[in-house]
Amino acid sequence: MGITLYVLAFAVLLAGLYAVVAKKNIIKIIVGVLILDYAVNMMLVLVGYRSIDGQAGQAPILPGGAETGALAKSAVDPLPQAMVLTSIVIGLGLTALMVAMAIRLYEKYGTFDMNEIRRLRG
Amino acid sequence: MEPLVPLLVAVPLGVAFAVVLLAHVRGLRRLTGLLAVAAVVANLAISLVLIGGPTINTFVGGWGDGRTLGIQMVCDGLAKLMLVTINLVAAVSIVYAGAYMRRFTKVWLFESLFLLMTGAMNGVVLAGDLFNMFVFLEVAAIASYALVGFGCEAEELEAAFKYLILGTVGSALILLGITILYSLTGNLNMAMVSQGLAVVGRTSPAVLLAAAMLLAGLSLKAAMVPFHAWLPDAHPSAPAPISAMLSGVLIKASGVYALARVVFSVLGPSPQYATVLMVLGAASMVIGVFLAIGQWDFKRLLAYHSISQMGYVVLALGAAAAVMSRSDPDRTVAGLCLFGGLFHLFNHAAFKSLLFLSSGCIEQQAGTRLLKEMGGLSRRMPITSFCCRIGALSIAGVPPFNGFFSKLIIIISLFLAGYPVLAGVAVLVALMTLLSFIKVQRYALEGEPTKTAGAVEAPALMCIALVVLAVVCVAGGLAAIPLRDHLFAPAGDALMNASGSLTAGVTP
Amino acid sequence: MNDPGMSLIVKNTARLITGFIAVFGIYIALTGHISPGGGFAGGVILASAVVLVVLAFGREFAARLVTEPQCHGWDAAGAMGFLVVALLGYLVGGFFWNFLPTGRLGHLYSGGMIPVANLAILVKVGAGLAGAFIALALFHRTTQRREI
Amino acid sequence: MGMEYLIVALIAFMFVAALVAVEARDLLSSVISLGAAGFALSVIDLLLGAPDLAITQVVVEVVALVLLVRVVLTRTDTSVTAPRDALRTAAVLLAGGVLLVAAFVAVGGAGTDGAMPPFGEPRLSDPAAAPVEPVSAEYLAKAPDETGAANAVMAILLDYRAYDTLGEATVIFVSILGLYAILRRVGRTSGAARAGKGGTAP
Repeated sequence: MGITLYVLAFAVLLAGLYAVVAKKNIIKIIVGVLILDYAVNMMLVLVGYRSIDGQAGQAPILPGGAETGALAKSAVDPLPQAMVLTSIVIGLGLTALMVAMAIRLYEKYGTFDMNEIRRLRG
Repeated sequence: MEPLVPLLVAVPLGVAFAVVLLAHVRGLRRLTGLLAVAAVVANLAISLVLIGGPTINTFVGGWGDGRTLGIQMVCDGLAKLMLVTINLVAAVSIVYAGAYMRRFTKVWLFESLFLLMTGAMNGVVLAGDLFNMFVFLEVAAIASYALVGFGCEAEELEAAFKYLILGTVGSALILLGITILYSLTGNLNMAMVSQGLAVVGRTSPAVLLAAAMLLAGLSLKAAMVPFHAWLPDAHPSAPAPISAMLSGVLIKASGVYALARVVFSVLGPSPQYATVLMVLGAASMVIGVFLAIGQWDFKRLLAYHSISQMGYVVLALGAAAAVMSRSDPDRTVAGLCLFGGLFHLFNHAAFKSLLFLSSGCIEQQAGTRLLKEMGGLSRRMPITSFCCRIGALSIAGVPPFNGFFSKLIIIISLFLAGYPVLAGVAVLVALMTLLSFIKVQRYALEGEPTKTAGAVEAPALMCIALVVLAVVCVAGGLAAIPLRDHLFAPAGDALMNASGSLTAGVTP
Repeated sequence: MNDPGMSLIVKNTARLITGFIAVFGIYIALTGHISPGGGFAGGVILASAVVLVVLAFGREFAARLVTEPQCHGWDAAGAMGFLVVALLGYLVGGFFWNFLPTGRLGHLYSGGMIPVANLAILVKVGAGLAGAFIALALFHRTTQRREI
Repeated sequence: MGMEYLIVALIAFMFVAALVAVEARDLLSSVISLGAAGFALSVIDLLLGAPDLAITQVVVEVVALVLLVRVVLTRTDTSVTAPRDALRTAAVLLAGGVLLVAAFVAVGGAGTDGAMPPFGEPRLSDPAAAPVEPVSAEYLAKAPDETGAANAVMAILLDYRAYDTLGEATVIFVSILGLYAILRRVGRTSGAARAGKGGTAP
């Protein structure tokens, strides 16, 4: 079962990679980058998940009244979650920057199509 | 000296925030430039002071003492070398920008982004933690995406967008690699991950997958062939001081340095990774120079040479890794490979930023970037031409300039490491580089002035920046031995005894 | 260019809920250390309140509430605040030293510098994203020409 | 066990939504499918014990969608007409196949040495058997006492690894500053508007 999860996550990653490399439309490329981001974030969350004797792991937040060491026995791994939070923020920042560039490019060229936007030689 | 280390990151970041605040206060707006220069110069001073000191390991927030809960900052020999390189080029570029950037609007945005990029590169170099390194890689990369498009002309935006997309794919791959390594070892600290990998098996399938992701992602950042497509567009499109920063230090700090750290300190030098590095390096070296030779756009030509010269560095690092991964490693040869590679890395930072800055002078004063439209500049712009010539001689590997020595050492060490064919290729590439720069001399500096008859010498600030770098180029060649003893040998040792220098201060 | 915003229904709804959204964002940020959420999520929610105002009432109306330079200022101030928290720790013991008392677990006043840092991030992210959205909204094509 | 099937279904849904987003003929459907994938991800986060992420993912998703939809809606050229480059597609598919096989091998021998630990059993589950002591075990055990925060994720984010969060705050600052820089209507002052651009690539 675990294999299916990880491999599916890689498949999502590939869908994003495919869009970035093969698509010519700026919006599609941005969509591809975001899918890539989702896939990596999902991998991190999957890697951090923990089930305890078949029971689902709890969120790493200490419930009121519990003793302070209780999390160690029941909670999922908090470190990947902290990493994903950072990664989501990076993704949002990049989205804003990509959208700004897309608007500017559209203004300059009147199209989202990278085939027509080809001033520079590769 | 330990308290100085966090300042290398905190000062540029803090001043970058302050620049944005000051830019909105009437009357203080003029201070932003001075503040930016002060911050970078302070950084340069700190990194020079650190050279003399011991290796420093600190845990941010004090979460160290026997545990690795916090983020480790490592200031070992390699980090010190990179800090000096980064902050030297940054200081020169920001001074140069004081005159050059007058043509642009809202310069405070440039200053703030520049500081953030510099601070983030310092952060990358000081990181002893994989995820922390990734975060600072991202800060530096995003700042550079915006700076490439700073002119807001169509071509610049296009180059910036391409650069952004490829850079982001690289980052995603890097993060995925870090994810797999975390899953395998349950740690993010480089030293701890390395220890964990030793137990898991350094070449087990999952580690190989993670390594493939990391190497691909970091090669994208370092613009190694076949991942180089963005560089020849992005570097020439940026304003000249940024071109100098990108080619001079960014591809090194976030590409080559990170590659070296990951391969030597985290994954451990094994034959597979050494081969990958050597193939990438040799391919970049050869293909980069072939692509460069046909260029007539000065900045584009320089950008292709960056790929080629970085190829030398990565090839030397790969050879060192190969020697280290043998059953009975010859540490002298490995050390020589590392010395050659790191020396060339430093030299390339000096002469490539010098060349990019002088191309900016020419572009501004003569109004063209095409070599065929230049000509006779040595009479019109004597200082710029003189410095440009020193840079060209250095990159072409003419004695007694610094580029000659580092290339010579790389070639000798390749011979000693048992790769005579690669050494021969390196000699050929050096000759091609020389040819390519003879072309630059012939068309840009010599001959009769054509379209550039009205050109005059660049403003004083820009000339000062050029002269400083030219002095570094000459001094780098003349003082190779003392530099090796104080700068490069400790850096090479840091890579060879990677786990040693990273874990000092940690008792797991 | 005049931007009248959306219909009356949208405007009235927005008038009703914008305040709640903003307060919810601040709440999420302030209780980040004892429940899910945190400064970043709170900041994005706060910014989305501004987004709602811009979309519903048009950018001219929004410009009277908050301008782009103000956003720059608060953005930088928030980032600076976070760095100052780190540097205060630097003066006491080390970079990012958590120098405030940890307080009583599970109460609002706990976690030392964590709520303070959350607050700084709330300001930073809220103002930053709001400013970014306003800048994007104000950027409309004045010159549509094809240069090819 | 039931939850794992649910998560498989959700990731499969994400995959389909991603494919639709990539292949859709018009950009609005593409962006909306992307939104669907993002919301599926936040449900996955919630199921996997990450409510912090679920909240953040949802709010970020909303803002990102608003941005993208605005871009797509206010521009006239919203359909995709460019033909696909067959060679690149083939290369991506090939690389993708290799990657999937590699992923399968890397996680496939679950439980054996040198493979990723199986799903649901990170190194943290059995610190004694881990190659080196996993940091998270200590975070979970000590975070409430050492930092005073009941939420271990926030304790890591803003105390143990607050330096990362400085980087994170800087990322968002940088990208918004970059956005302002990109959106400047005039990049160069009028006198020097194209002074430096006399020679573009031939």
